[in-house]
Amino acid sequence: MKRTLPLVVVFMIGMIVILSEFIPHRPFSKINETLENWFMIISGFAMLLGQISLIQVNTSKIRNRDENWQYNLAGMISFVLMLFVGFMWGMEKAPGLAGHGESLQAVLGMKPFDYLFEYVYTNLSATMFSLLAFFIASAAYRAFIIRSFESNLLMITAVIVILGRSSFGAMLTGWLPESWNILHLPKLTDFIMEFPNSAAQRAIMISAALGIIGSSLRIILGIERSYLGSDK
Amino acid sequence: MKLTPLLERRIIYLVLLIAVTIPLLIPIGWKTEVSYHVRMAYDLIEKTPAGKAVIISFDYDPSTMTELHPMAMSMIEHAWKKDQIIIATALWPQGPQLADKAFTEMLKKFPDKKYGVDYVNLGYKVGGMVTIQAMGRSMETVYPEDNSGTLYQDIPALKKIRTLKDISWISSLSSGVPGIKEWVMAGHDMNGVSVTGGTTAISAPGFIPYINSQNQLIGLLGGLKAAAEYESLLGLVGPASNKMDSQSIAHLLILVFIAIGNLKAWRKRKADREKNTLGVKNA
Amino acid sequence: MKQLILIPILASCLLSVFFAITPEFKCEDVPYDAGQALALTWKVPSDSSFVVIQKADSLGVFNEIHAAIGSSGSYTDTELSPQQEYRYRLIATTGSDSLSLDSSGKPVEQWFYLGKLSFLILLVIICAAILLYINMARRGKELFIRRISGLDSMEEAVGRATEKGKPILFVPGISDLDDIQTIAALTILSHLAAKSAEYNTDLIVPCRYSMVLSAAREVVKAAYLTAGKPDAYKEKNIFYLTDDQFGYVAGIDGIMVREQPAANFFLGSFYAESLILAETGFSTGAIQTSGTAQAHQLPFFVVSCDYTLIGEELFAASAYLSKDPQQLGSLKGHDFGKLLIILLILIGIVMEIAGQHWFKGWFSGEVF
Amino acid sequence: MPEIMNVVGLYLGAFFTFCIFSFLYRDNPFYKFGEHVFVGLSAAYWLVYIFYKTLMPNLFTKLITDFSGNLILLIPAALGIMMLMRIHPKTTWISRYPLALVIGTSAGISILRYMQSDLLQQLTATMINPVVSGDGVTTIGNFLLIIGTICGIYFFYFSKKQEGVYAVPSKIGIWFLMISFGASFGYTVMARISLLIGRLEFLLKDWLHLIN
Repeated sequence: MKRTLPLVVVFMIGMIVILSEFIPHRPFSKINETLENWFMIISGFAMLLGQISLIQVNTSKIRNRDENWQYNLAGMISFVLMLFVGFMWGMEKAPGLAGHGESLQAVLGMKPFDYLFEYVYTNLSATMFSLLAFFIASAAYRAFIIRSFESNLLMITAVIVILGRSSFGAMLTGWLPESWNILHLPKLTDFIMEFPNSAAQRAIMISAALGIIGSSLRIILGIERSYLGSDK
Repeated sequence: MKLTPLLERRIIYLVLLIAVTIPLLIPIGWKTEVSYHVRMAYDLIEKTPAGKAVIISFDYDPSTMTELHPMAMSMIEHAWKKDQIIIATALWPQGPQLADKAFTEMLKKFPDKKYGVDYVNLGYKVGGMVTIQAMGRSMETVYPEDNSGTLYQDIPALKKIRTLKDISWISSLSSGVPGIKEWVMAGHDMNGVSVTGGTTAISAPGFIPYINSQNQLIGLLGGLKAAAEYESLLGLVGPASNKMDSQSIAHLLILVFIAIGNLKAWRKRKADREKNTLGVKNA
Repeated sequence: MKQLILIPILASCLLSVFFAITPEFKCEDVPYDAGQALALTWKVPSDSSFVVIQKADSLGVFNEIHAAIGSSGSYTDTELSPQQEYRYRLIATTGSDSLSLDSSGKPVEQWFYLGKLSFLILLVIICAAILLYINMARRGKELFIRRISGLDSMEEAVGRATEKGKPILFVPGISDLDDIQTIAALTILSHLAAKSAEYNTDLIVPCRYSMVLSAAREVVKAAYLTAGKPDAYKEKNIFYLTDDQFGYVAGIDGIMVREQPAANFFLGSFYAESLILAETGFSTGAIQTSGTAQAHQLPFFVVSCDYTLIGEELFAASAYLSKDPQQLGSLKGHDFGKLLIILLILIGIVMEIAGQHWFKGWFSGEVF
Repeated sequence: MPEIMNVVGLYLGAFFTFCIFSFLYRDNPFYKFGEHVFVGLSAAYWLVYIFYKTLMPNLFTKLITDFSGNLILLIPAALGIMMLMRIHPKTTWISRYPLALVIGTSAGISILRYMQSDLLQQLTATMINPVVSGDGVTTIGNFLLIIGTICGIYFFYFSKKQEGVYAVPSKIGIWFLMISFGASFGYTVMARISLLIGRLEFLLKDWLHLIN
């Protein structure tokens, strides 16, 4: 019972959402928008669950003096600090519990929350993202090896596109006569991107869409229900 | 000497880091082949007489600054060199700040340029195409005052500018909608002003059809590479050139890595084969 | 003399051209929609007319919304409120002449989007096929599904983790529960959890969103219960890290280098972080299985992981793993859909070559 | 004062940049520190952000300013609170209702969205007349596009063993997939390198003022 009723809810909601797509009349035309708004609110509340999990995991490590517990402590301090300044003085134009904190703003040049965001958070995030530059190089070194016909295709197109997108591509093939235009590396890159690449992307998109439609249908019909856990 | 995979990876990371850093510190000034579309844009600005008013529209936000900001700087430099009067507008809300930033940096090179005489920042206006159409009837009704609140009629640079038709060229630096397309349709098609522009490498192919016999769009700068080409036409090594040098070196380096990887794999295969044939003989 | 006769004829021709077209400005509701659009059409006498369309705002002041050149044209005003009266004015200027016409209309909400008929029919056919196959499977019909190589490795990966006494890491993507890829990943997680319960291997599941965390805990707990080892379930191994994309990745990277899992699973929706995860995982020497329907991230998984589930294989995985007839039936339904799409593409191409554009137009909702 | 704090901020930024970069060498105390600060800070950031940018405008402000006009918002608020019932094992079952609502909505919307944008739009985009007179290159490209799409879809056909004749289209499909993977990889290199350039620019320009 504890599982059947929620499954009925899933079915009803799913069907309403699908039907409302084809009915332009109110209230149906507004249903999807409303439900998406609700989703945001529910997940907003649910965020607390994650935070509780985070606090539990970290405090237990700190309490048990697990290996590396000092770092967990540093993490917890930054968590509490960010939360405190955020709710105390707000962010951007939104005031917090203690207003806008003008005196702090005079010192920092901005709200403390925004200060931490601007100088610590964005730098951490951008640096983590930029590790990709290194990883793309090491992945290319290791994986683009002549082996089978398929892996050769992968490697050759990658090399053509890498060349075609740099200054050298144009130089290398600049001497080709006009009639051989298509072999001009930048042109060839555009051709590959526009035709064979789009074809494969389309195939992936179409078949994945069928997979998604099927999975969604199974969920609505209650065939796929593992996310609800067991009855016991 | 045998390198462990871990050591190999570290070498790759280090070499890449050095290779990308050096051109930023010591500009190489690699000559890039200037593409036709960049030269078209350059010629448009080059051939406009001194004293004419032009518009640079800042239709982008900080997320695409790496690519578009160097273009803005080059175009300001070029127009100022030619003593043209720059009017900055923006169809994107964060555009005016970026315009200010670009002007402040360029003023270091051109200390005698004066606000209100040689350049003016009119700020952001919502509405895209409709706004541009309205500028075709009267600039002053759209922009009663500039970004800092000075009245239109009090700005000396705008004395002779009544409508968009008094502008010599428009350059839209755009990373999306509204942007180049709107300027082409309302600025060129309805008011007959020459329009050029710059965009990100990813969006560039979508605008190329406008470069046609009707001259809807006169040239186009697509991405960092085009920005570097423009700098080389101006005869300077600017931010885009340095970054493009880094880019090109990194691309080349990755190709070298691929080649070394293949060489290594080939030698290993050869060694394996020899071992195998040896094994057969012994048996 | 001849010329004298010609003059009146010519004049009458000109006049007829001029008067045959009475200026017209119509405002009509766009049919079969949510009542948010009005279609404006006009005809004016001269080809060189400059036409400006204005719309009255709440104070009755007319503002320009569209401009065009030519003797006729159309414009659709959208984002309107249903059942409300809107007034428009057309001003056409030809040389020094000008002409002004007014028109008004009310957008109406209908009960069916006719433009989505093709969408509905195709959806019904595909869903019906899936249901039909599920029904066939329930009645015990044998259904064949070919091997999916990425999945056969799962047992091997779990086995190796057990041998080494190291945990398994499962990353359910970086999307929330509103992405079906995440739910597909959780279904696979359920099978993996059953295996890890069987082999007594630890399973680590870091989550980016709280709701994914909740669902993942349910899934793993249920799997341990079914395997008869409820005590082996460790809730603290399924935890939340942060909602932040790169913060989440930084945390997972830390787990990979410190816990040294013997097998990594990256299944679900991934974006730019795919390569950061896969390369770090590779450097720790783990067996890696990945799967996503994000076409742009597949290359990075393909080059850095041992096995990759490409696109639809991710959704087929749960059916393949469970061998549940209902799931297999649904997979057959997808396959029917694929054949149908291939057929429609071929017919569409033939129709286009034959110049019959209505077929394509019907599917794109432009012709009905 | 703000100027000094600006400099302090830049030093903080540079320190954390190095913390993360140090991971490329190996896991080390600096990375561990950076990572934990990142996780803690960002978790709090998103909580505060969602509160001010989603919950306040979409729920609390509306309820406070016009309670009777927004009664319907009490439903998601109640569902949100039901979601929190997971905290206690005895009341966990209550949270299945909001979960069911969320998943039902996702499933319904996914069917529609993917049907529309990935299936129908890609389907009609492939219905083309491949022959473009006077443009051989585009014609060849169009043929490749059609063959690649069809063979690619067939690659995902699970109901048949891919042997003999049936293996041919799926083999061609794999070739297209491989070409596409190589192309996407190569195309991304530029964007990834520019991320690193952006970081180096921060270090060399904003922090050290070595370049201008």
